[in-house]
Amino acid sequence: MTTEAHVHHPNYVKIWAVLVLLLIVSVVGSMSHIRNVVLIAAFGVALVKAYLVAKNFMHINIEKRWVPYLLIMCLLFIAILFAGVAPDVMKHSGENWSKFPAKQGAVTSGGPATKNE
Amino acid sequence: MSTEVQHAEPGIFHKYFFSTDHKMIAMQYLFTGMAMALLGGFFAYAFRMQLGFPNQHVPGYGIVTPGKYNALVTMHGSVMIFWVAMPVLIAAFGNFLIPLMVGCDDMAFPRINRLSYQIFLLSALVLLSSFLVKGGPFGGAWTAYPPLSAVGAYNLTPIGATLWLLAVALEFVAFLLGGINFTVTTMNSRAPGMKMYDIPLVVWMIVLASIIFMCSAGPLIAGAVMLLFDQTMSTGFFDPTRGGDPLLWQHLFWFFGHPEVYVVLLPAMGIVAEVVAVFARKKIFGYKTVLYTTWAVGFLSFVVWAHHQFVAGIDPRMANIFSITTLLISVPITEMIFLYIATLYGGSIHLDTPMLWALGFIAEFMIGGVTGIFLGSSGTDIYLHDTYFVIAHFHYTFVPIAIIAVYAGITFWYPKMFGRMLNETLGKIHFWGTVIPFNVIFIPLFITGTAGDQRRVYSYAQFAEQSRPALQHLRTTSTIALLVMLAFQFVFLFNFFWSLRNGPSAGPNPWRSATLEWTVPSPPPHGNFAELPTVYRGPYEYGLPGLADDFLPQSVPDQAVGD
Amino acid sequence: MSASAKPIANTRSGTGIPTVRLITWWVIASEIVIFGGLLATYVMHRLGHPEWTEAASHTNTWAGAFNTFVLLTSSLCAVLAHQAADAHDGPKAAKMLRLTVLGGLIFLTVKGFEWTKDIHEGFVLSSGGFWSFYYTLAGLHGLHVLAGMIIMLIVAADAAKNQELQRVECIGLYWHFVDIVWIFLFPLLYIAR
Amino acid sequence: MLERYSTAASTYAHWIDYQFLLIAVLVGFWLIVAEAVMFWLIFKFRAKDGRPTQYITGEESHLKRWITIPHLLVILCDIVIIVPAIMVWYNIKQVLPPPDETVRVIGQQWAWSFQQAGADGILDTADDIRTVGELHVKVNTTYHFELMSRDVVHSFAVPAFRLKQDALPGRIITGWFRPNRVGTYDIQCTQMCGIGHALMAGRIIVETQQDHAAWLLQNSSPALAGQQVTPGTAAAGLTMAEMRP
Repeated sequence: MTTEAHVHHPNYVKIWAVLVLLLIVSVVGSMSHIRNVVLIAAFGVALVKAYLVAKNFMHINIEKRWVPYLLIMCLLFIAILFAGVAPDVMKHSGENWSKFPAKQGAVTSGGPATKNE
Repeated sequence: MSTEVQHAEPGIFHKYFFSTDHKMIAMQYLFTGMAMALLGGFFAYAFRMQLGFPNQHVPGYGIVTPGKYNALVTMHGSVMIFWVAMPVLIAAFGNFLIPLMVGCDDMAFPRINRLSYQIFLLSALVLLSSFLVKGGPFGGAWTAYPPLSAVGAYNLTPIGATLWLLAVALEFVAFLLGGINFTVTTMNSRAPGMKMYDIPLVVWMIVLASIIFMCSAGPLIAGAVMLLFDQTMSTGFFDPTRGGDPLLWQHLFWFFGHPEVYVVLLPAMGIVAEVVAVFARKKIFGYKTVLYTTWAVGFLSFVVWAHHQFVAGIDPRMANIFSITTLLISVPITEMIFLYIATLYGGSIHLDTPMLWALGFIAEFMIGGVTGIFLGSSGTDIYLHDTYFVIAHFHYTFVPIAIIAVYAGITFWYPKMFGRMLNETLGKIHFWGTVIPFNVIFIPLFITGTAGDQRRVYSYAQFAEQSRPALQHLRTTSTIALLVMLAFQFVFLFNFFWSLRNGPSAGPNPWRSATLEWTVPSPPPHGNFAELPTVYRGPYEYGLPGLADDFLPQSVPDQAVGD
Repeated sequence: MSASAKPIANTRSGTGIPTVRLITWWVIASEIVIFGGLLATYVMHRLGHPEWTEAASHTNTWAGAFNTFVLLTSSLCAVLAHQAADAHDGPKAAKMLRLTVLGGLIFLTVKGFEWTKDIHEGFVLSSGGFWSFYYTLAGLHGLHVLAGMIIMLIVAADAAKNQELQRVECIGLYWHFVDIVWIFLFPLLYIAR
Repeated sequence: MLERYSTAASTYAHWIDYQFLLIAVLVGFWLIVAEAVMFWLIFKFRAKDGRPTQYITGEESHLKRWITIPHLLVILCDIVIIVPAIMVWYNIKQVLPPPDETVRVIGQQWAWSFQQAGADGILDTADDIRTVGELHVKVNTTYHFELMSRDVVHSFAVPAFRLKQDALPGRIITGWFRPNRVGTYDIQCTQMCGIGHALMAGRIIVETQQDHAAWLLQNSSPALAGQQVTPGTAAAGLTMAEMRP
């Protein structure tokens, strides 16, 4: 009864093999201590893996259009949350405020606390 | 258990306690909500008495000590929002109306629906149990800012705080389950022929409210877990000395807390739309525009949260952004209200009780809306933040939402729910007896707020400027008005229960309304529709020219109309 | 929910998506914001506290990598179960689902050993920001794995009798989502240093 | 408008008061108009026998403009409100005028304590004056305050100054005020801070230059002038750690 887009199943084992390969890449990459390599190996690969799983295992590519949009909207809200919260929680000082004891130095009598722009 | 989903009448116990019938679950939510409302009203009575007549023995409660006062205001806020507004507006009306209005026999997942109520009931019991534990219920305000809420040594109610948190978390789970069910039912289970723009506004708005809740509650659920660990496992998520940050909770809370305002507002708006259309005998002015504004409000409600935190220590540069978004959200809301008013134009308005309530909602909510501008614009919020101006402002929104609109809904659908009419005279007495005192309660509080009365303070004795007699008179006035308002609620309760037996029988469609729920007998039988309807047109076809009757039900085929 | 006695509401499909799959998508959406909220807070703390890197270096990358492998494999089983269900081969679907559950079991066992080791080394929930997030994130994820396993066993029991085969796909969707969450937890908790 | 209810004793009090007045006038006007139109419609179109309902979808442009035009005007008013609102905010919370004096304000359950420079005019020296619940300031002097909390979230509010700022544990938040009227004014805590929240009152005493000088002399000992001591902020940090159960 559904719009059975599921008539064709790709070769899942092949996709699985690719995923495992990517996993190895990320682990090996993390061995190197060059920061950027580690980050790409870690998160770039994670994104690719997530994409592969979503596309091939969850068939999100042949699902109704609005479904991926819904999921992306949820991620967007999280991004908004991050953007709104990070300036306070992530930073240790901002306009006319600073955290201590993390930044004891910022406590000088007189004058606004150090700005970090 | 599965037997009652088949349309056979189940046994009494199953019928009233373990039913999966959406109408019964709606009733369970409605009566639980009403019971909690009485409780919340009693709390308000107790602490308003303390403010109106300081340090005197409150009849039926006793002396209100500082600790008790904090617990009372905290519980009043939590109960009224989480255990009254949401269960009644979303769960009760949603459960009762959605299957009937979209023309199917039940919710898509009746057992998930039942589970949702059972979890909700549990959450209510957990909250109430906090009154029995050592130290008493939580007293750290419904916003529960850490470290106060996180450290027992600070709030002196370690057990109460944890129970409060658990109760809120459970309540969220209940409404996630319920909301997902509403959404799925409306998306998938509509009657054949009911297109997107044939769905009644109240259904639209309850579903959108559920979706907003779903998207905003997540981070706070995560936050609740963190706070729970801070309370019980001595972690430091919100403890600055261990790398945490108290502001984090405030952000997570208000990222949910502000959309929450619209979660309860939208169903109220929907109810009012239905009532206004029926009693003005008018099509809603610009149905689609109302819908678009609703979507706009829904989205914008996610980008305004920090206007609750202007002076809470957030980076002042952020305040500007949130101040602008806050005034942005006033744009679609204004449009929506204007459209509702415009709906009256060219109608023939019957001022029955439901219509009085609906019009009362619009009139009062506008006051709540405009006073929000004072608080949304960062400059003035510096002074007004956490004063009684805020209290008056959001009561001018929440009372219209959770009291006035709910009464509009109950008086409007009572015949459908119970098959009998309410008493019109008592209804009108109750209306005026509620709305007039309501204004007398909160207009003085606007003034005390502008005079600098701060919130959540059991006595102003310590504050020379606040303990001026003039201000005390205002507080006393508002307390007395509250007593009057509470007294008139018993008129409603009497009317409600008396009419259950003695009201005149209603018949299927007493208000001559066009939506689907009025095509079935009142109260609707198990399974709702004898044969499931097909929909041919939008929900608000009133006053069509060249017809014998002045309304055209959604399920009447065009050839039967003969055009 | 057992196979018997569904309301008509449950059998309709206004969106063209069967009701069970529709609700699965909504559940996943609401889960995204829960995990997303927690992850977002973790990430901003991690960026704000470079000193946490030291704590993070105590986590065992190999255990994490092995668990990732296990989950990926179990996801494969889940999707093969879906394939079998589409071919109306209930017993095979049930077998695949039970293999998936086995994967989940291995995952949790490994976690168990990991955590016992951490705790023996004195790293508990309250020993610092990183560890609080480490246990909270992995714990929440673990709970989802557990829930998925239980539901999956119920679905498998039905599927073995060729009943409710459409649910096989849905529990699979959920499982893949949990897998994806772990795909991000692995680098966040184990690799990033 | 606000002066009628609460005295204005700082330089920026009247900025906020003007902003309040502006908003009050604009939204007041729209509120009255909207309510009037609504009640007029209710009266004009009350049910009458023999008068049929008009069938209006709301798509008709000649009717729709009665919504659109006022709505655009409302948006205009929004802009008229938001611009000065942000300016007021910017001048009070974002840019701080150079200080003449600096005081340290520390909130704790349930009292405000203050630390200000002694005769030597330097903070964190042995002759600092520490007071509890009472802050003495000079009139027409720009003060910076460094706000912090020892335990939970408090909020340092002086209605007469139109000053409000939450005090968070683990944060130092700097702000400013410039009293311009001699007198004694309330200090409130406007953030729920536990059982003693209502008792967390204080007073700001705005004195003339001479009075303040006299007060300064009798409260700080010149002998100790200039000797560095650990900053009061460290104390705040410490107590927080200690007070955890």
